[in-house]
Amino acid sequence: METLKIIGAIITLIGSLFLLLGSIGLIRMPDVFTRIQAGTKASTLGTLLSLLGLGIIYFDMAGKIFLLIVFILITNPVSSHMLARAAHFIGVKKADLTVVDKLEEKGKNHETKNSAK
Amino acid sequence: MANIILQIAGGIMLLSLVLSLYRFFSSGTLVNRVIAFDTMTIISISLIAMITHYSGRTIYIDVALIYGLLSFLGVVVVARYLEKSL
Amino acid sequence: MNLLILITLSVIMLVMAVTAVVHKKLTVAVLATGVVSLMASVMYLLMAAPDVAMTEAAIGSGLSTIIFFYVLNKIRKAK
Amino acid sequence: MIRNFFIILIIAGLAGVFVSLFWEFGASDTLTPLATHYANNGAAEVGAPNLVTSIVVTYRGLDTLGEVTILFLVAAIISFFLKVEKKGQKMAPPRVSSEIILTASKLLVPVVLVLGIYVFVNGHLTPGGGFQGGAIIATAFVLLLMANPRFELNHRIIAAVESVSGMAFVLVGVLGILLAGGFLDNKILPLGHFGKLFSAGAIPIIYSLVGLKVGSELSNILSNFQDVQKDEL
Repeated sequence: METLKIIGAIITLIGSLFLLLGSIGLIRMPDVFTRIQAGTKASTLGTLLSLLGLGIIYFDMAGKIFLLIVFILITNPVSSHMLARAAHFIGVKKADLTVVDKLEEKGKNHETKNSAK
Repeated sequence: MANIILQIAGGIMLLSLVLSLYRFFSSGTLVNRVIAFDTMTIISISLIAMITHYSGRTIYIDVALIYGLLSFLGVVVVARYLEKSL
Repeated sequence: MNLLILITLSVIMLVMAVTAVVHKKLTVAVLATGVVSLMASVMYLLMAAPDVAMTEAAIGSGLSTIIFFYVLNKIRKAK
Repeated sequence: MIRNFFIILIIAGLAGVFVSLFWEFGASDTLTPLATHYANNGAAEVGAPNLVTSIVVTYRGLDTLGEVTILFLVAAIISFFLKVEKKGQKMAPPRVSSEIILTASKLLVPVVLVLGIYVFVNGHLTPGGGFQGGAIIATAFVLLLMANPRFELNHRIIAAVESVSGMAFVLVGVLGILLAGGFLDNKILPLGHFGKLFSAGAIPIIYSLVGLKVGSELSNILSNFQDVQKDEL
């Protein structure tokens, strides 16, 4: 029982380290899009791991924690996607290192199709 | 042993909350601030889960449930506001 | 541990509340109030008031931010 | 210069007042007699494990009625001031929503509604209650709006739900006067087993009615704000 608790606590610690990495990435990354990636991907993983560790420690709330993990897995990507899309549409500056921008290419193709009609 | 590790984890979460607060104030476009806001909501969900451990009342996880389901809507609304299609 | 969380969250709340009052852009002020209610919700939970924390999470951080942004959008259109 | 000086003086005075209040402050560990009564006898009298619920719904039920009435007034005044005049303007179509938010809204709206119903039906067992559940139900409507900004809620259904639940709330209260001890007394139904879902008398029914009323009022407010957005596009 005690070993199970320690395993859960270590998983929670790893999760909190991922949260820390996420917010360090938020500061260190060069432009908006990479910051969105760091801020939401890393912190989603961190939240999942820390909730998983708590679920191992407390078996009686494991069901609710499973539900919470499912909710977070559905909702967090949606918010980051909407934010990145909005940032792209209002023309936020990209970093110099950016190589490929599929959404812009797709938009250009779309516009040329519309003008051809 | 497990308690000490969990307290260290809570301290690290608080530290990351403060670090994302730094992003809120430096480099002042609105999108950056919204990213910081989003990260703070995600971190505070796991902070609420940690508080259920510290206070020892498992019933508090309901609040985290509601937070996990509703907190993303604020960010989605701001995104809609930014792309002018609210 | 609880005291550490309480102190950190209240410092963040104070900084955000001053930002909401002082800052010149309304959008930033609204986001700052959102952060204030986020932290307030966690603090209510620390003070053993889960009902109030739930209300703050659903109304303060969710609905009021949404309504503020609807109003800001309307103001932007009127300009 | 003199004006700034006065402002600084006023702020310093306020700071002095708050510092003196802060030094005087001490959290009292003893309960008042009324709070002692609630803490000792509340669970046995009302039959709800969540003591806050028993205070909000039965001991202080009139306050809840007043709060719901205030919310109703707010919704009515907002819909009065934000009245949209239909001029027959052609609205610009909004930007096409991405597939991800459409799928997410299809997936999440039933889940959010079920969570709201869970919160207000279990109000006597877990934290939460009518107001929280109503706010969550209104948030489901916001999610629909995010997927499709031109989505329209049927105002007649909202009005019907709102008025029926309000009437039923008052009716349950009056039944409390007729059958039990007083207005909004929950002992018109059997108390049941402590800690089960169908227990604590009429509290689940009252909280469901409050949740439906609050949810429809908040949805109405949001719907009015959305109508104004469409106006001048």
